[in-house]
This record gives sequence, structure tokens and C-alpha cells, in this order.
Amino acid sequence: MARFLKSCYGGKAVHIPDGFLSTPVWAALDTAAVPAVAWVARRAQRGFDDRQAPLLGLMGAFVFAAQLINFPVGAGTSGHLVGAALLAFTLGPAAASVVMTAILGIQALVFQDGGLLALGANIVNMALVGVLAGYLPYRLGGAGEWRRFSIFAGASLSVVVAGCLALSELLISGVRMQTSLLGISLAVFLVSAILEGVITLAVVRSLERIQPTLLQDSPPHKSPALLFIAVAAVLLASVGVLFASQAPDAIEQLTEHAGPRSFGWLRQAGTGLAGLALIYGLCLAIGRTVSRNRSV
Amino acid sequence: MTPLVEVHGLRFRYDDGTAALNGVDFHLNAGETVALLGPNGSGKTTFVLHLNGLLRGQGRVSVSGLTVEPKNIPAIRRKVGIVFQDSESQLFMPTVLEDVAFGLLNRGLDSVTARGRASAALETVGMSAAAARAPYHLSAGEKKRVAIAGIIAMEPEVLVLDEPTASLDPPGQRSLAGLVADLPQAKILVTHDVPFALALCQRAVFFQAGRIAAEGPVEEMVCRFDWHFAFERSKSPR
Amino acid sequence: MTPLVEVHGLRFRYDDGTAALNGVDFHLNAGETVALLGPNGSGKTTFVLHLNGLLRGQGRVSVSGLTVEPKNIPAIRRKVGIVFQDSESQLFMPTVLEDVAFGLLNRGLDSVTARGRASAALETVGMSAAAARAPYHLSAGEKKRVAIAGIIAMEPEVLVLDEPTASLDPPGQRSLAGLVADLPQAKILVTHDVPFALALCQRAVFFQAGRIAAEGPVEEMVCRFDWHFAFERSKSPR
Amino acid sequence: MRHVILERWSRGESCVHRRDPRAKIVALITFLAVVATAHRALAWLAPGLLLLLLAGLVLAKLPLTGALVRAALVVPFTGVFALICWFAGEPALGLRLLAKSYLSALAVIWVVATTPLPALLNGFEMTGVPRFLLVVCQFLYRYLFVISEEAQHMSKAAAARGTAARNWTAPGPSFRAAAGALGVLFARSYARAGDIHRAMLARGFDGRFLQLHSENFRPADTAFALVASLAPVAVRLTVERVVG
Ligand SMILES: Nc1ncnc2c1ncn2[C@@H]1O[C@H](COP(=O)(O)OP(=O)(O)OP(=O)(O)O)[C@@H](O)[C@H]1O
Ligand SMILES: Nc1ncnc2c1ncn2[C@@H]1O[C@H](COP(=O)(O)OP(=O)(O)OP(=O)(O)O)[C@@H](O)[C@H]1O
Ligand SMILES: [Mg+2]
Ligand SMILES: [Mg+2]
Repeated sequence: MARFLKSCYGGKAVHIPDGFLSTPVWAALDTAAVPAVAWVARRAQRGFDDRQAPLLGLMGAFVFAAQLINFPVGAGTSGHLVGAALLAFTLGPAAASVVMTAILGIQALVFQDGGLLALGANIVNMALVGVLAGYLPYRLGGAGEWRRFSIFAGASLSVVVAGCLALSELLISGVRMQTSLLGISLAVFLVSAILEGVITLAVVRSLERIQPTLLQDSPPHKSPALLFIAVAAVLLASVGVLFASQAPDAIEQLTEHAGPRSFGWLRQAGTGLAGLALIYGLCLAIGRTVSRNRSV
Repeated sequence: MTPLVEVHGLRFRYDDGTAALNGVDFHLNAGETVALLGPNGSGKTTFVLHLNGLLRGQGRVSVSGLTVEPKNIPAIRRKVGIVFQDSESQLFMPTVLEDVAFGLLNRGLDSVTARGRASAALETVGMSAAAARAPYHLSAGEKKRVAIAGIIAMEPEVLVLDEPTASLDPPGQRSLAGLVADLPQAKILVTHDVPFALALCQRAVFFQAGRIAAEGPVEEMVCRFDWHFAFERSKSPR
Repeated sequence: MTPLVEVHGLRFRYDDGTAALNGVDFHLNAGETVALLGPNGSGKTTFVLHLNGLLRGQGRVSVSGLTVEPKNIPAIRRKVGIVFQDSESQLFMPTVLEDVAFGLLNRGLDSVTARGRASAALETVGMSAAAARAPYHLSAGEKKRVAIAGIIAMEPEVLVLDEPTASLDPPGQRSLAGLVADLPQAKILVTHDVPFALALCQRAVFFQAGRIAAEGPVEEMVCRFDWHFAFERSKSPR
Repeated sequence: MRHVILERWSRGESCVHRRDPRAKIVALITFLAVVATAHRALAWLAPGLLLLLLAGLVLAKLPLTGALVRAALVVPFTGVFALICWFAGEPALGLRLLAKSYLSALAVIWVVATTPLPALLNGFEMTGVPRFLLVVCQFLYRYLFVISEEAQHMSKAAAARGTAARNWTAPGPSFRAAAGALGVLFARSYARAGDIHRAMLARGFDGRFLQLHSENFRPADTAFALVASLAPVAVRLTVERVVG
């Protein structure tokens, strides 16, 4: 079952198609994504010049192409790179978000992988929160002996967080799922996450041998305690949101009168958005504190 | 004697509808060196990619008696070594030596033997000095040589070189010609470089619009299709 | 008459520390065609990228009296048209016609004029039929032709072609030679193709390790550096 | 690659192909919103909307079965959830998900198969998508083929040298080869971006992409946008009036 689920989730990334999310959920996430993407695009453009446009485009093409290279992981199975964290380690979080957004857009239009109205949701999950969650440990891990762990943790975290958010949004929208299935999904996410971590680590190490200048500098100081706390906090928060959005009584209300006149969705969407904001804020806040500490 | 490579009625159409091959019949005997000539876009590269199953069209392709079909592909890939038009995509390991030894290790050789044979192949192409360098930083000609080393180390029965002289300087072209002439295998050279083809090949095959339009000694093909660079300045030089 | 292009004591070092140019002095007169010869990695491409300010090294570069410096760069880019060694990176627009028109639109031409001139340029290189195709579906030689069309459509004062004949078929090489000979502009041809250089250039400049090692008529340079393909088969052909 | 077919369709000739991309985007978004917010009488609404889309496909001279099969790309993902809903005792919900996501995908295909992607992306500028992001998308799409081909060559080259013989027990060497190949591919993509930028500068690029086809929004486009976006709304209102 887990294997089946995995193959149907497209391996790792959950691209939500149209028709799955309830109106308030997709509308809210689209509304949230628009200014966020605008901000991120401005930020990615700044600091560099118009060189950025071809560079980010090519990096997007690279991520697509990377999925054609299979990583054998034993017992006849293979995985491939998702890439959000790798992009964050090499281009920085803002540019990585832009690249992921472009990828999601092309996937929705050309590959029927993820919906168009649901694009906001997919962008929030993968391009914004996923990238940030992946970059956070890299920033905190420093250049010392924790570097390898932080690369691994970042890549894994980006996959888990994106998966949990997507699933929560589906649950909030009224898709029913038994707790046991939820557990299996979570297990699938974890396996995929570990795979992503291992692959990203291997690619970063080969990149270090070929051309180390392509990687973002990680700060020389290291704070393993902060690193662990941050990883654990983000992980707990996203799993928490996932289970909270499955709260049975709310589901009941939603499915009974799923019309726009019902107010069940308000509570649901409220819970979900609050959880989302919590994770996003958490990542952002930890990032801010660290950079402030460093600049002093 | 059955030919080493035999192709019958090969047709291939790219996804976008371009009919790149329209019925190609071809054969290559052991020890022979054949030039593939023909205009840009006539299907030479496309043809060559069929020889070890990287593309699959309609028609029959067989290599030393094995038909190109999924179950034979690993064996066929061992028999046919292709140096791509773009040699860079062939080099993926962190150092030159590791890259050349890669295929040998996969074939199950122990690391001492593999290292020995890889070094010997590098010696052959004159790149021993670069063994510890990263392929990524080499010049175009050096990359081409390493790509060739990676293929000849595997000792394939058929060696295919797609535009090997492009962007090599003349001394590089000469030493490549020497290298190719000394290898005992059957060889297919896809090239627009007529002197190079004349120097190395007994026979030429001329592609036109996805078909083999003619076949014969290189000199004959070159004359027949007026296939060489001969330019008369229309204006008097200063 | 002051030369059209003048370069004095040009030095350049890549980010990774490779010293690619170590003091180059060069000049090009109006209407002249010069060949840049030299081994792989001797700095020819690097040199050429300085002529319109795509790379900035130490030393002085000027084009028809304008020094290459930030404020002159737009004007200089209009005067110097470069066809790059790698045509894939030069064709970045979604269709062939749009790609050829790219430079014209940037110069402020309206879209009707731009379309007309782009079509005419495609006609010149024999690629009119491909106008609506996507550049990534073309063969290597077809890409090169389109890249050349993109530059000649701009009618620059100085035309720089970096390895223009690589992967062109012989008729393509001839027609390129005819095309280049008929263009009135000053031209710089970077090439490993000696017959091509002999047919078109009055003068050759020989690069070695980031310096100009010698300069003179093409024939003289070719003899002096043994710079041609002459290969004697060591084994007798079958 | 499977998206090439869409590209070939998009270069076809029909009255839908000729319309301004912006008109089609407006129609598409209305259609998607109609589907996404529908909750009553879906059993009647879904066939109605499907008929509407089929009419659109015929009008655009697109191969019907081809388009219908392509839209089924969403089914594996949706199917899992439909099954989950089935097991959770909500078969109706499962069917609803299936119908909604299939209709939405088909609508997207209708637009993408009648508009070349570059033009479509330009059209999206009107919906407030940052121009920078759209240019990034253009480059992504243009070099997708090139880099994918390089990736395929690399893995084929690796396969040709022995990784094809599956190492069930020791994936080590092939894993390292894949990681090495990705590292090289990354570095090459990076370097190529620099080359492309140089080529753009050399042809006078100043940060703005100019259009060869000046898109004039003609009265026909306005009419098309109106009709195409009102149609699904009308279908839904009718169905809900009659059935509900
Ligand atoms: N990936 C592709 N997709 C679609 N069409 C292609 C593709 N690659 C090549 N073609 C087309 O197929 C035909 C044959 O191309 P091929 O690359 O085999 O030519 P070639 O003989 O190797 O030419 P060249 O001498 O320029 O290398 C050409 O018309 C080309 O435009
Ligand atoms: N992007 C780069 N980074 C670092 N070194 C480089 C880069 N590009 C070229 N080089 C080095 O600079 C030197 C000159 O390279 P250049 O490309 O100018 O040679 P070239 O004369 O054009 O050679 P070819 O005939 O092979 O095209 C070489 O040693 C090369 O390795
Ligand atoms: Mg070819
Ligand atoms: Mg060069």
C-alpha cells in the first residue's frame, strides 16, 4: 500500500490538482501566494542584474532534467531529486523560490501536474515554505562538522513539510482519510524525505569537488543546539498541523453541508491557515534571529 | 561472413513529427572503417544513436548477430562504443582517471586491474598527465580525448565517433587520426571533415534526407557529391 | 587612417585564476578579413569576447575610435557582431524567426521591418523553411546557420565568427565562405579550418598561450606552425 | 517527451488558435472557477461542462481522443484519493473529485493546445504575474529540452558503460555516478546560463524582451472571451435551476 501510494503521489512532491481544494482554501492560498511571489521575485532580481533571468530559467530546466537521472537505492528501487533544497543551497532562498514557482507553473500548464487554481497552494507548499524549511538547517548548521547533517536535514525537511502541508490542505477541504492511512502517508513522506536528503547530500558533495564556488556560503560559526531545535520545531509543527486538520468533528460539519453557506469551512480554513502561518513564521523568525546575531 | 553491424529498412520519426530516417540499409564488416557523410540534418546522428538502442525506430538493427531489442541492450552497449557529438555529456566522474575506470569497475574488474587499464587508455590518447584533473576544467579537445579513452578502455567491437574533429586544432586532428588508424576495431566515423575521412576510411556512405543515397570509396563519393571545400575568391584580395 | 579595431596590452584572468590573455596587441583595418589561428585553449575565444565588452580585462580596446568602457558599450555592441562558438546558447528564443529578429527589435526596429529583415537573413543562410520551427529541434549545422543569420541581420561594422565552419557540411562551408566574401564589412574569423582561412583571409594572427606569437599572410603562418591536416596512413588500407 | 505533442497541436490552425492568449486565459479561469465552486447537481453539471469542452476541442480542430487521453494524466493521483474516499464510505465524494479534476485538466489542455506556450506566458502578464517570473519560465521551457537531452545522454553514457546491468545488491557505484552526473549537469547549466546571457548582451539586450508579434486585442477576441466565459456560467445556472 505504501509503495502504491508513493507511486501515485508521483514519488515525492504532492502536486494538488484542481477540484480538490474547497473554494476558501484555494482562494486564500492564491491570495497569499500572489504578494509573496511578487516579493520573492523582486528580491531575487535585486542584487544581481538581468543575468538572473537566464540563470534561474536554466536552473529550473536543470531540476526538470535531474528527474530523468535515477538514483538506484538498492532492492530494485530508485529515486530522483526534487531539488528545492539543492536550489536553496546554491542560489539562496529567494531565487530558489522563484525557480520552484516557475517549475510549478510549467508543470501545471504543460504536464497536467497540479492544477491552475491550486497553483497558489502548490507554490506555498513547495516554493515558499518548502524552500525556506530546506534552507533553514543549512543556515544554522555552519561550515563545521554539522554541515553534512544540516544539508541532509534541510533536504529532508523540505520534502516532509511540503507533503504535510499539501495533505493538511486536502483534509481541510474535506477529503476524508482514516488515521491509519494518514500514518501510512506520513511514512511515505519520511522515506521520500530520507531519500531526498541522501541524494541532495551526494550531489552537493560532487558539486563541492567540481566547483565549490557554486554553493552558498554557510556561516563559519555553528550552533548544533539551535539546529536541532529548529529542525524538531518545524517537523513537529507540520505534523501537528496535519493531524489537527483531520479533527473528526470539523470533518463531519464540512461534509454534511459543504455549501458556501456553511461556516464549518471557516474554522477549518482558519486552523489550516494559522498552522501554515505558524510554520512560515517559525522559519522566517529563526532565520532572522540568526542573521541578526551574526551581523552584530 | 555475416557483417558485424546490419541495418535493414530503418525508419525513425522524432516526437515532433520530423521524419529523420526513411529506410536505411547499412552494413559494417569486422575491421572496416566507414565514413558517414551527408548534409546537415540528413540523419547521421539519428542513425548512429540507433546502433546501441539509444533511439528505437522501425526496422531491423543487429550487432554481431544480436538484434537491438530490450533484452539484448546491455550486451549490445558493451559491443558498440559511441563517442557523442557532444563529448561533455560523456564525462561525469570527478576525476579523469575515475571517469575512464568507471565502465571497467561496473563490468566487475577489481580496482587494480581497472586502474591499470584506464591508465593505459589515457596513455593511448596522450592524456596521462591529466589523470587526476577534473574533466569539467579541460579544454574542448582534451575532453574529446578523455571521452575516447573512456570508450576504448571498454574494448568495444565497434567504435562510433560522431564529428570527432570538430573544434580540435590541426595537431589534435592529426594525433586523433593516428590514434584511430592504430585501433584494430571496426569504426564508423561521422564527419564533415573530408581530408580526415579520406585519410582513414576505405568506404563512405552518403546520407541524404534520411536515406543512404550512395555508397562507395570515399574519393568517389566526394567527387560525385562535390563534397569538399573548394572556394574561389570572387573578389580579388587586397 | 586609424584602424577600426585597436587592442593594446590586453591581459585577462578568469575567476579561477587561469591567465587566458597575457598582453595582446592587435589591429584590424576597415574592410579587412583576418584569421585568428592557434591551439586549443590559447585564448582566441577569450580575446574575441573583449571586442564588445562581454569580458573586461586590463589594457586598451577600442572600436572605430570608441574605447570599450561602460558608457560606450551599447554603441560598440551595435558595431561588433559576434557569432559564438556554441550556437546552442545563442539561440534562446522560442522560434527561429523570433531569434533572428531579437537583435533587430532590441535596436528599436518596428516588428514589420524586423520580420522582413530577419526573413531575408534566413533566406541568405538557406534556412527560410525553418522559420517557424523551435531551435532545439534543429541539427547541429542547422543551428549554426541560424546563429549566423541572427548576426548578419544586424549588419554590424565588424563581424566576428568563432569557429563558423564547425559542424557545417561542405556545401554549407562553401556558401558560408561565399557569403562572408561578399559582405563588405571587416571580419575576424576564429578557426581551425585552414582551407577556409586560406580562402578568405588576407592576414593571419597566431595565438599561443594568451599571446600573439606571430602574424603574417595565412600561408606563411600555416607553414611556420605546421598548421594543417596532413596524415599518412601508417597501415596500408585494405 | 510527452509534452511535445501539445506543442505540435498548439501550432495548428483554427479560429481558437487565432484568438488572443489573454482572451483564452480569461475563459479558462472562469471555467476553472465554475468547476471549483460547483457543489450541487454535479451529476448533471459535469456532463454539461464536458460537452462544452468537447465543442471547444472540435472548434479548435484538436484530436478528441488524444486530448481526452492526455487529460487522464491526472487520474492516477486523483484515483488514489477517490479510492480513499470510497473506503471511507464516501463514494460520491470520490467521484466528485475525479470529475472536477478531470474537467479542469481538460480545460487547461484546451488552452495550452491552442496557444504556443511562449505566447501563453506573455498573456499571463495581464493576470499580474511578475514579468521577471514569466521570463524565467520562458528560459526554463526553452532549455528544458536541451538540458534534459544532456541528462539523458549522461545516464545513457553511464548505462553504456555498465550501470544497465542492475546491481541489486550494491548500488554504490551507480549511485555515485548519478550524483557525479548531476553535479556536472548543474555546473554546466550554470555555465551555459552565463554564455546565454553574453549572447543576449551581444545582440543589444537591455533587460526587456520585445515581441515580434504585436498582440492587438481585436473585437473578435473580446467577443470570444465573452462567449467562452459566459458559456460555462450559463450551463451551471441552467443545470442548477432545472435540477436543483
Ligand atoms: N531532438 C530532435 N527533435 C526533433 N527533430 C530533430 C531532433 N534532432 C534532430 N532532429 C531533426 O532530424 C533530422 C536529422 O537530424 P540529425 O541530427 O540526425 O542530422 P545530422 O545528419 O546529424 O546533421 P549534422 O551534420 O548537422 O549533425 C533533422 O531534420 C533535424 O532537424
Ligand atoms: N569560463 C572559464 N573559466 C576558467 N577558465 C577558462 C574559462 N573559459 C576558458 N578558460 C581557459 O582559458 C584559456 C583560453 O580559453 P579560450 O576558450 O579562449 O581558448 P580558445 O583559443 O578559444 O580554444 P579553442 O580553440 O579550444 O576554442 C584556456 O586555458 C581555458 O581552459
Ligand atoms: Mg549530427
Ligand atoms: Mg574558442
